[in-house]
Amino acid sequence: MTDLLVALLAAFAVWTGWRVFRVDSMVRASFSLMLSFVAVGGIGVLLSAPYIGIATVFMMAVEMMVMAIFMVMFMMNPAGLNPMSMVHQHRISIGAGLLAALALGAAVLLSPLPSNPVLSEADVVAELGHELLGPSMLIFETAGVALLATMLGAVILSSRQGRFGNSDEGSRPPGLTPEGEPAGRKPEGGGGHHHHGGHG
Amino acid sequence: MTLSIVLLGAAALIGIGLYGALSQQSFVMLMMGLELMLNGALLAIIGFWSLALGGMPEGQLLAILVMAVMAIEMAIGFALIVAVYRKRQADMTESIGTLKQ
Amino acid sequence: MQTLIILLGWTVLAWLLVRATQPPADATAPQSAPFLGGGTTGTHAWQRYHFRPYTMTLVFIAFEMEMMFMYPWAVVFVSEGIKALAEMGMFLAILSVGILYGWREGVFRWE
Amino acid sequence: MRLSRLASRAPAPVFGAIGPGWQVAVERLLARSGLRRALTPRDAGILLVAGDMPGDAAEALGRVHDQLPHPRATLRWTVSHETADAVADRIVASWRDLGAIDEADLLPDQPPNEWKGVGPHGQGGKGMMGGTPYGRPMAMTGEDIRDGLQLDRYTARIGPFAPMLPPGLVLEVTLQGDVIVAATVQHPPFAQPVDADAPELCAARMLTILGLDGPARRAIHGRRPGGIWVRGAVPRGLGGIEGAGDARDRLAAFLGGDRAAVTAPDLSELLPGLEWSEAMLVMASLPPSAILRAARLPEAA
Amino acid sequence: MTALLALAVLGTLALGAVFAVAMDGRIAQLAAGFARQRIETEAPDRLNRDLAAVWYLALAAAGLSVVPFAPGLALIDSPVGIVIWGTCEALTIITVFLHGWSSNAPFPLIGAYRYVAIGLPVMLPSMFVLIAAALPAESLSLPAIVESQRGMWNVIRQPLGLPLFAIVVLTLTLRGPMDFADAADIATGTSAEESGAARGLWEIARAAMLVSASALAATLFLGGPLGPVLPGPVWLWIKTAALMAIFAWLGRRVARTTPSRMLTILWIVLLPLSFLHLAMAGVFAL
Repeated sequence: MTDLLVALLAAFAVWTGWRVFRVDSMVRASFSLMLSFVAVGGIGVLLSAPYIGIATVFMMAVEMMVMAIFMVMFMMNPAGLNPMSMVHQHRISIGAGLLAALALGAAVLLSPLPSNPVLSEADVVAELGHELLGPSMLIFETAGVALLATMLGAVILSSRQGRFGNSDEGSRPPGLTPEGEPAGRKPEGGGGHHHHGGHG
Repeated sequence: MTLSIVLLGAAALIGIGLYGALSQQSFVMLMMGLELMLNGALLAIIGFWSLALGGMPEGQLLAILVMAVMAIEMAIGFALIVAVYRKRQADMTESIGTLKQ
Repeated sequence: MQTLIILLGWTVLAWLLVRATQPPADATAPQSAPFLGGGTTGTHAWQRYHFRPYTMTLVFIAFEMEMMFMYPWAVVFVSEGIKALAEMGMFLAILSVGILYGWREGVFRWE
Repeated sequence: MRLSRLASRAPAPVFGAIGPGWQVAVERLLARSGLRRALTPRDAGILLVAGDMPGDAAEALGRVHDQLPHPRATLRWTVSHETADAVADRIVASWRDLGAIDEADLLPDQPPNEWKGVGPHGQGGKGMMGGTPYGRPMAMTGEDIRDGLQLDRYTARIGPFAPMLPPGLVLEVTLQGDVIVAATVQHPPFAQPVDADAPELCAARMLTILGLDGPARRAIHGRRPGGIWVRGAVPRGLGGIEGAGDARDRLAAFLGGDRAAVTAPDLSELLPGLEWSEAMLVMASLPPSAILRAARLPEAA
Repeated sequence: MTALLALAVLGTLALGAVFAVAMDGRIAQLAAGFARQRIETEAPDRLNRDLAAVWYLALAAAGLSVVPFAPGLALIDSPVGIVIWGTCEALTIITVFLHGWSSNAPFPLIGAYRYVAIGLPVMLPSMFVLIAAALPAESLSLPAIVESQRGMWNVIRQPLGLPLFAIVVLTLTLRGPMDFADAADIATGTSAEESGAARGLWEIARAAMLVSASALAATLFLGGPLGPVLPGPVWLWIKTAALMAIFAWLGRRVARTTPSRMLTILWIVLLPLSFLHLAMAGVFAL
């Protein structure tokens, strides 16, 4: 029974993962990826990792929401009103993906897998807590520093005001073809920059 | 048996993720591929932890760290996309090549 | 297993309810036009939507990772005692620096 | 059967299309119990057309009419000696047997643009941005006035019957996200009688934007509106106008029963740079007469 | 037993939703809506337009499933109950976003994005409140949190918790000062293009979510099913109904500020407050 459910969820995860690259709408793509994570979280719950499983869904729901925002913000044709295809080196990629999947799959099937299942009565959340505060304390605090660095980096990279003025000074969009017309933009002459400054 | 199913699923996810990361022209879609690969890794970790390692707590910590890596990858990745878009008004990998002009 | 089946059950039940109560949607062309108080628009509303607090969302997903550590921490908090308080205090203090920096850079408003 | 009996007791949802000189009458009418002011025609069953509509508003009126779901009915309120009581009764009566009335569309059933799907699934225009998929082109990128990310600009003409704008006003706004980057007045608001500037009505308009429907109703009835954190919710310094303070000051004046004398600047200078929510708050904080004068400015000049 | 609990969840949700709609005086209005046409917009995302209400209802039911109806008796008796609830919160944001996105119309779109901007940071106080409630219980399971309140309710030893959680509840149920998705200045935002039965169903889902969130608040802060004389479920219903009334009253009375200002308030005022709340709860628990 558990095997069947795990297999179904794994198949769902793979199918939704595949849909990510097949749908036209960016919103659907991000939430398709989220469904893939939800299925993985479900497998976690089945395999007596309730905390990791549910927390995966929680974290990924939030992250995919942000993903959807950025997808819609920066992708041409975000809602998939026209057919969507922005791929390069397509054949090589399919080959590489297939090769990786097959090689890993073969390794799984051919190698003897150890069997040492987690005890069903173990309080895995408390174990994780003790691990965090005890032996892995340094990892935990290092993660804090890494996240701080991420926050600082994200703010510095994405905000406009730099030390040397606005970072978008004199920028021009590239064309879809080299030296082509700017993509996704009405052809217009010049168009000076307006700087009304910040707000608030 | 269960572990094999889980690991096969993980292998398929990593394969699809690799395809996406290599084939997509757009940064954002490329990141979807990376996330999918990490998803496969996460699935494998959960499987190993639960069925092969007897539930050692480090396994759970590793899963959390994978998620932290995803969060960091996303935050920095998107910040980079914003920065690149400001410069080039495009989010395609090709546009990075011409950034030096 | 039970958890998953219950959650799936609710979803199916909700779907059935929606199927049962919702007549098929239809509209003529003037009826389906987006409501603009009688006004018109040339383009689709779906667009590269300029979500203003985008930097906030990046700070948010980094900061939110702390939740992953805090739930297990909460379970062992009483048994680990003051050490737990100190370690989490340090962790949150580190992350708060990022928030303060973000505040100073003005990421918590519409850009 | 029982469901329909229950349904007929619901307050009649009315979308008001307000003509020249009828703003006060309609605002007071829709604050009555038994009637409910719908903020979108999708939520309404009755379209109330108050006053003589100028010819150039006919098409917009048709558009709003067609956006009501079936069954629907239009009521006209043009005779000024017909009392509000009589009109309210007429509305409730129509709402009761709406099923028997239902009206057909006024505008022809034509898509905004000729479009035939191309591509293997019939879903697309040309290329990724081209053509008019599903009858409309896609928005294109342009300059931004705040953070310099050149994302899509969405241009729409809003009005003359937008519930958050004064009746008659047609604004062509260009939005990036929800920030207004450009605004031009296409049609000034309809002239309204002096009592449209009455402080309780002005206060009610602001309270509605602040999400306080109950207090807004009480304000129209001339009672103390109540509500928590009302003034504090209006950001300080928003919509500041020389001699008339900011939006928060004006709300305080309305709530205190003072008529604010405001000389509003040109709307196409006032609105750009504001977020949509801020802009609507500022608009609600201006008495209708001030907006009318401001909207006429560019023509006078 | 499981079937009985499932019925209890369903019944609570249904009756509570009726109560919530009645408090707003909207029962007749809701009934009227179901008889009317459901309008399709131009080229909508049909799948998500239909599914948004499904998710919303399912999330309300899932959230209520982790709430214990009697001491030690919850439909989903998971060791990580509050994490499941937190996940429901996160998915609610996506649901409301999809509701606004799927219409392909400007006002719903603005409402959807506004809601995301507010909904995401609201998760932070929410998580701190949930974690603080777990501290004295030494467990993430809600039955254990109820047990830990036998001596003293959390509303007393964690006084900041309920006010902070009220903000979360108002956000999740699109009410009052946190109702950024359906505001009047965008002609009821994400619902602006919804008519007839679709509009009514969304209203019902909002009401169901209010039941679910209030029941959780009652469990976290008012001891859930604990109480003298009366049986556990009755106590839970009384407390839930009382909290629903309070939340609905707040939603009608408190003014809504602009979204950008609310965003700043959430990060600059409410986040430090929830830090303080957690620290106080931690010191108290030791």
